Amino acid sequence: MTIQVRYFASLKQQLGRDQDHIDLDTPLTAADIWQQLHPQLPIPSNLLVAINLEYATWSSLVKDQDELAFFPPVTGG
Amino acid sequence: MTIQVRYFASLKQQLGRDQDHIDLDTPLTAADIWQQLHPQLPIPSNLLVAINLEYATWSSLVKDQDELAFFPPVTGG
Amino acid sequence: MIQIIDQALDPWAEIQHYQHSQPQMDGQFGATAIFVGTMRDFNQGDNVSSLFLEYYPLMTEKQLAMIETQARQQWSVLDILMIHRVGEILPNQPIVLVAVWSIHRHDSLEACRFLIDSLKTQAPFWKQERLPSNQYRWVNP
Amino acid sequence: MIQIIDQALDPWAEIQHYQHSQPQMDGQFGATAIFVGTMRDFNQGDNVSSLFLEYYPLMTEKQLAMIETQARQQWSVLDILMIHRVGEILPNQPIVLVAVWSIHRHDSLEACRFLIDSLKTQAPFWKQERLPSNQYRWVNP
Repeated sequence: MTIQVRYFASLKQQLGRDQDHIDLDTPLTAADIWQQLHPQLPIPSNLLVAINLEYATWSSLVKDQDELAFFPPVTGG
Repeated sequence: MTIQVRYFASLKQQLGRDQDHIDLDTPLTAADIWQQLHPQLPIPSNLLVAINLEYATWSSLVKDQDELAFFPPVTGG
Repeated sequence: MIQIIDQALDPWAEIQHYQHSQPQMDGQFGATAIFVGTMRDFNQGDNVSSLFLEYYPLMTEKQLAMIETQARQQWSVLDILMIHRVGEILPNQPIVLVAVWSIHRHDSLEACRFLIDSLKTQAPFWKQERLPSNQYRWVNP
Repeated sequence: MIQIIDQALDPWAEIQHYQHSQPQMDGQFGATAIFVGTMRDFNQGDNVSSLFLEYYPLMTEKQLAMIETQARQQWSVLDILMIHRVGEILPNQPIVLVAVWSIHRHDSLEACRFLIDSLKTQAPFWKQERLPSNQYRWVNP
């Protein structure tokens, strides 16, 4: 299964790209996927997780075709 | 001493005039002045008192040259 | 600024006009909180044809100035604009505008709420409604 | 109605335009509560030359729609208009407009405050400031 992983704002700038794709055999948590994609990079504090355009947690399971996103705290308004 | 007494809104309509003048020998309270002007009319419940454009109470003393006003609860905005 | 007017009130034009007249605020304010009260065509179970707004000249201005002072003492406010209409008012016409400018949103939101709440309970205005039957009645608070 | 726009936002024209487009509201609403957020030329101790506002297309709209639904569940609201700007923004330009129409003032005032507070904490927007030195920095919440 293929997961699209999106990055925004300062995280996008830090990673130098706005998305990754990852192939998985079984559903994994958001935290697992972060570790697979960025084995050298501890999860930045305060980083937020969204699955399919809704807020999720680091232990939320990501399924096939899901859109996963990581981004820093929001500062709109 | 002469006191101007003003009436507003439904009270003005009820009394049929927007002001009275009253000559007093000594300072009186707002309640005393109401009773002198309207001996037959008990003070309407909720009626408000102002002296010189500021809210006052029925026991506030009214002095020479003061402007006294009686009016119902306000309904602006 | 406090104004009592006896003509139609266009709150959006007034805000824009006032902001343009205060260029020293440009770039300073991050928040504007606004309340507009508008005449409804229905009140207390009846259709209403028009409203007559009476006030107590000088006392109304004095009370509004006191309310403005109280707001400025409680919150960090850059500017305040309050305009209240008096006289004959038709349904869908604005009656009152309260606008507050501040650096951060908390101050303008809180002050705006305080100002309209205080205006409603302290400023000597009285509404008389005209019903479609041409009967008149004073509005109860 | 919820809009995300990448051009200049004129909140007063937008409110007027929106009210005119909703004639069924005429005479129905007695209260309009509005919040406008505007770019300041000074933040966290530094002058700021401009702002770039990034967002997460589709998620931002979805979050704003959820916030609007929550407001409608909690207060008796006739209509809600939220417009947020994205892209390059200059000092003194409006960034966000929240407007709420209701019969009585309590509902619009409370809902307006809820909407802007929720937008600020939940809607995925990010501000990057450009300083006069041409340095860029992300705004901290």
